[in-house]
Amino acid sequence: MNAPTDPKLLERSAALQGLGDSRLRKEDARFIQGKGNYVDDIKMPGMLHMDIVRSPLAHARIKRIDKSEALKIPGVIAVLTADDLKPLKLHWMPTLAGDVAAVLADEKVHFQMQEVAVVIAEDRYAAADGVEAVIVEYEELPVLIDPHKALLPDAPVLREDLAGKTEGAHGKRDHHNHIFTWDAGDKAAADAVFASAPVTLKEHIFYPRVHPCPLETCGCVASFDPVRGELVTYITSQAPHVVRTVVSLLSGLPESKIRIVSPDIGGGFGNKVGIYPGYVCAIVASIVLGKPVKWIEDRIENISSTAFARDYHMDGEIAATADGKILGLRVNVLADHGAFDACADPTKYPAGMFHICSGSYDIPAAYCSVKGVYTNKAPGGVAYRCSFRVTEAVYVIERLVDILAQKLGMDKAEIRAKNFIRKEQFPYTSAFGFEYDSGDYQTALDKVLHACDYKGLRAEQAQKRADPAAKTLMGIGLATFTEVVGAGPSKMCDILGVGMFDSCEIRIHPTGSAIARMGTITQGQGHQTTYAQIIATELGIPSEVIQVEEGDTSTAPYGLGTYGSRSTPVAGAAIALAARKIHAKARKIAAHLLEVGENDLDWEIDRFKVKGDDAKFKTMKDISWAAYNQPPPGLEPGLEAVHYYDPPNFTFPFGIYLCVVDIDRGTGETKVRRFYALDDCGTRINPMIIEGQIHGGLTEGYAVAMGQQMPFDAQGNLLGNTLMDYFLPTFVETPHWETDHTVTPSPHHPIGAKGVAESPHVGSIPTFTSAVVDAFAHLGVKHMVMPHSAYRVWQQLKASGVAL
Amino acid sequence: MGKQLVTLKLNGKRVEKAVEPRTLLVHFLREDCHLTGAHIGCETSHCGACTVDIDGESVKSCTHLALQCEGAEVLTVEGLAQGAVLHAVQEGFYKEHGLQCGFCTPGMLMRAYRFLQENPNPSEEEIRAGMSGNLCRCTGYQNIVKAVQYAAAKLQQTEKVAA
Amino acid sequence: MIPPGFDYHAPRSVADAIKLLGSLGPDAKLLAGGHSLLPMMKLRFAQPAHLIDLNRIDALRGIREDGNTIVIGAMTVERDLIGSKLLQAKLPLLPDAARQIADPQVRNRGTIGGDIAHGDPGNDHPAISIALDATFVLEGPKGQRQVRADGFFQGTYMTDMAEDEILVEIRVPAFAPKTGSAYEKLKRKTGDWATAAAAVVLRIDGGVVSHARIALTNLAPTALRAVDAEAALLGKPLSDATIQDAAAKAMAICDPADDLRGDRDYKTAMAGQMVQRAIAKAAARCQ
Amino acid sequence: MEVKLEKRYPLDVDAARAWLVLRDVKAVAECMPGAAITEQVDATHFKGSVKVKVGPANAAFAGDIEVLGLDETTHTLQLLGKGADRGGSSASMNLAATVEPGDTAGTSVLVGVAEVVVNGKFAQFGGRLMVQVSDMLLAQFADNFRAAAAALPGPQVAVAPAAAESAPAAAAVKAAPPPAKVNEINGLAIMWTLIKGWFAGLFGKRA
Repeated sequence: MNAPTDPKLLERSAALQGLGDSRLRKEDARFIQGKGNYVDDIKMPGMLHMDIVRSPLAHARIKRIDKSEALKIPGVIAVLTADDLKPLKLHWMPTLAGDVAAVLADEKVHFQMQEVAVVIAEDRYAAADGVEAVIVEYEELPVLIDPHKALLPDAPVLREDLAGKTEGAHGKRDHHNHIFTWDAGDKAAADAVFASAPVTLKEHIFYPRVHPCPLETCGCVASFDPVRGELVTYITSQAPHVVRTVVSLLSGLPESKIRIVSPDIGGGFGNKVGIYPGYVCAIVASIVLGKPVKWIEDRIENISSTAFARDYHMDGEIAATADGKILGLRVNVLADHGAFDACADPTKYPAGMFHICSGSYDIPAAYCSVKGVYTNKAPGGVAYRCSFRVTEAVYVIERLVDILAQKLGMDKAEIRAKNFIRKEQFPYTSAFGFEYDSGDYQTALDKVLHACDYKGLRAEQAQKRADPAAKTLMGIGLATFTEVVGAGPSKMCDILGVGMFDSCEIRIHPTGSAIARMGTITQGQGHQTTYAQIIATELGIPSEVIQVEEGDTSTAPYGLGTYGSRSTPVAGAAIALAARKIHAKARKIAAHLLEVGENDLDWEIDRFKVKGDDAKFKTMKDISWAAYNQPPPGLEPGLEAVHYYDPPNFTFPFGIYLCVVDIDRGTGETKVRRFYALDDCGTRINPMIIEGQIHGGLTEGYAVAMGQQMPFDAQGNLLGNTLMDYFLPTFVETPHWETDHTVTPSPHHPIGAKGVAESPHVGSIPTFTSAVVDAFAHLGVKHMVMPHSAYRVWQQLKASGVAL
Repeated sequence: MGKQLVTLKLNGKRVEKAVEPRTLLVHFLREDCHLTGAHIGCETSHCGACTVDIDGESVKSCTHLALQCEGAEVLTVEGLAQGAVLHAVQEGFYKEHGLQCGFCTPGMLMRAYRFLQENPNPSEEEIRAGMSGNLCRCTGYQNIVKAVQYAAAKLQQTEKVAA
Repeated sequence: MIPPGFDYHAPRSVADAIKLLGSLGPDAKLLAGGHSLLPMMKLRFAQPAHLIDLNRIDALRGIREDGNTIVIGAMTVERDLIGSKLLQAKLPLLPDAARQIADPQVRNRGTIGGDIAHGDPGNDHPAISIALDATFVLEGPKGQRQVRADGFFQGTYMTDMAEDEILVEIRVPAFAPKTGSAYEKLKRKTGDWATAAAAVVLRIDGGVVSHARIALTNLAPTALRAVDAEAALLGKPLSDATIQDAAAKAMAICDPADDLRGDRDYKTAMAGQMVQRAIAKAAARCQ
Repeated sequence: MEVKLEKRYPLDVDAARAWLVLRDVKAVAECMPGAAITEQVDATHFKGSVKVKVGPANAAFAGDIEVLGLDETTHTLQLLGKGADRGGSSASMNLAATVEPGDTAGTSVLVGVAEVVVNGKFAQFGGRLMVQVSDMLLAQFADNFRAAAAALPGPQVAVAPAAAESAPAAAAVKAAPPPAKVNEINGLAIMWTLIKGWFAGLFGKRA
């Protein structure tokens, strides 16, 4: 669409606040006045409260559960255990990854803080007292924490329920703690390259277990109406429609009798994709007791038991020519999935899109293999602010490229430029089979290097390195990453058999305002603002009068939800195409009203006008009224459309990030002096919101790279599950961010948009590591394990002999 | 451990309720007074989502007993706007895109409101230090800093006009 | 996270509080700022049957001068330490250090007395009090007694305060001229306890250190006074060598616990770093 | 969470008397602050409970004690104690305790090597304090142990009369009533000061 230049047209266009407008957010009015409606804000008459008895041990047999003391506490109504759920066959539930997970521990516990019993009481204080009064006796079992020991012949048997099962959801299981082995690429071709390449290197790259930790914890209010046989559940879910399907499958209630509502969500970041035992128990309790039941996790429960992310132990190998052209890539991953395989990936991809690990580079031969194992840790493995396992993939390739540059004595920008998929190669099919839609990496890299005076930085660094009295070490980090988002083409991607399309329904009201309903759900991304902008530009209706509704399965069309940066690539496309259906009908109506043929009309911002006669036109407002008042003969009245969009491909946003750090040689503290993030997400819908998303993603990336970890001791105790220890940076620690962009639209997306919110997280983490390691590069250090806390970095200072 | 009476002024109105002594202020506000603006994020006084104003001081209401508010004046985010007129901090958060999911926002607003009375003309560094008891997972803080700066400028202008 | 039930008492005077403490016995706990006790109760580590809230006792708040001594009420909050003109002029270490404790909201509630009496090795005021040569005034059923900060802290959560006593005042001699001070605290983030911290008070007369107090936070079961480190400075001009020597002597007495902040080696090394930095800063402030 | 502790507590009683206490599991348990044997199952198995109070925090464990070995020649007791609180948080201690003769007559040394494992919320939230608290518990244990040993009648035949005579009169033989046993580890500051005072002089740091 060409931008108009006529001031009058510009004015009309601006009034729409459509694509490209930094429109202020529609949702803010309620949030800034304390009128948000989060799950814990919901109250219902007669509502009861549920709290959960959890295992203090990581692996143990349950010898006895004594409810009697708890039931004596005033206000306690019921205590449920696995034995109570057994007759309903609800003590286990299916996971999204084809495994089963205990709803309440069935005879044994598999991880610390596993759900053992629930207490339902009249208020949350009594419920908490009840939890403390439930007596559980355990018999301790040997604990398996180190995934490297999971497949030893004498490793403890974790999943007794799987005894004798040699076939899992993703193929053969060859050990009692083995979940799956999955691979991609051409092993023979990669092996051949490695056998003959002039340069090869191998590095173990560990991506620690972290937690998405949204500020709002998980919870729900389940309300079953025994008279109508209807279940309404308000829930912290990034995918309410999927929840409805699962609840229907579990409970036997028809989907038509189930209404799942995701109200305002206080951040998700992948943590709110899964279906947790707490939800199931609250629903069961509501059905059993015939009253609404609320369950809200506390922070410790959130970090300890609901979905973690990462925990990938990666062995990466790269083969190259002596002058730095990459010839081949091999990655072997040991994936710690915890006690139940509850990863939220598309069904066919137990390691998600990890095979994007060839990155932004033209690599002729590549192979990766991922082995998932059980350990005595909480289940999860979600995409924490990234598409499925893309963060891990980007991390491994960016680290390997850095290490290769170092080995060859090349500059890390130079080696990247040398290996980029070139602009003219798009669409580009990678050795793993992904078809990259569009990109222009070199232009973006040049822009960043210039903006940051990369040469100057290198000169400054050389000077600092020459000064033995310098109190700090200076490091320069670089990452040039490509993401794969927008799952996905349903020929490849499904969740529980449901294709990963998304949907939109738009209704234009007679007076020209509109409502759009979506299968996604915002958790802070500002859908209510940005979706309207797409419609505004497509249909010439001001954003201000377009209402966007999401999250209520009774009103919204079926959608797979918001995660993996899929809202704009998938739902955003559904909106544009639904709008285009309306546009086509509007054209018919306009032609009828103006008494000309459809082909005699031109579309201009907000109206159809007769070609060559500016005075003869009908605005969308006129057309809307007419749609309900005098539709053309043979055309049904009304003006609305539904579109289910099944994308032909993923989208491939990319970015170039540069970071400068100064490391205190005394304490190991790392100060981020500069962070420059250039993102290319294709067409930009709302630059203000994009920038906000990037700030947030960078900050979460900073948290992961510099401090987040979930340390377990040998007994399986999770140490550090409060916000005292789990690193969420405050105003003071968070660096200042500089943002920039290029625009390379996706050729297959209706408006050319690619999705953005996760890029900064995915891209920044390897950038930080690159910068920290770079500070030590002149001392021969190739790689350092995250998180780069002061303590860890100090150990490196010490090992390298440069600690003060 | 029977209930005890607590009387306070909440957003300008007198409130009197009987509560269990252990009732935390944040639960009292949310459950007993139906003011759900203050949120519960960490429960260990680290995140600040529950911040309210008690007698002119910012307090984390998850680590404060309702009974400790006997005779106090408590202001929550619901009491920040004057009728339909938003307070400058509310306007600043809106104008500068200082929020995303909105969960931390009431606490941020209440802290910013008080902070700007403690320091009407703060530097960026002072804003970052003064707001450091509030966590946000979405924004990366940069726009919140701008929002506070916006509010500071606006408040100073209003003062000038008044003077 | 819900605390267990308890009865709540809000006495208006120290005498009433002591009476309550005596009559309710060991099942009663004193509530000051609450930012240590309430989380412990929410985790159900602590289950007192009674809470005696000291926040209503006006006599326990405030900062005043008594001759050459500064007297700080035990219930004075961190924020008031930071804002006190008197302290800024006479004991600048206190506002300087208080600014590094927790966060603004917590500093509005957290009290100097609570921080001292709790006996957590991670708390900051114990080391600060030691460096300031503070004296604590404890009041019990038998009246008041005064104890020096140095020696008051006896172990994790253990102090010289009896169960029937209340800490009512902290008395600190005002800095003599030419005294400088600093509190250097390494932490992972705002709101965290110190990985290591050092409080230093120095006086330099005629180019020579005439008074030195060095105390350490979170480097042993209690705050530590680094007597040998002080001795390493006394009577000498400050130089890189003497500072290093003092830091080494401070490190020698550290006995920190391993935790997520770091292991013994790191924390001990950081004690050295913090001592060096605090000495340098304090020296620069000796005027 | 696992902590290994190695402790040496000098005792101002002779090794024979100290061993009399150590070989009696019930007596040993009584020395543990807050601990009590509630039932003897058989010769080597007991049931017991421990209440620990550290500052404002409380914990109550109930569990089993098994005597793994009792070596009269080396004066070594080996036992395994395991307990859990109501919620199932658990603690166990594998202890080898030996009485060694002291440097001077009439004295001995109680040597303890223990592996302590704690699970559940105490490990999760109390981790940073665990060594310190264990140290405190064991120091109080040693003090109680010392008192219990001192309360036994003195040796009928002095092992080394000459040495005994040369020892300060009040050292070993004075059968003064033992100080009251500390039943719970708590903020009894004076007791702690005593322990800490002479303890600090003898040992610098934790083993």
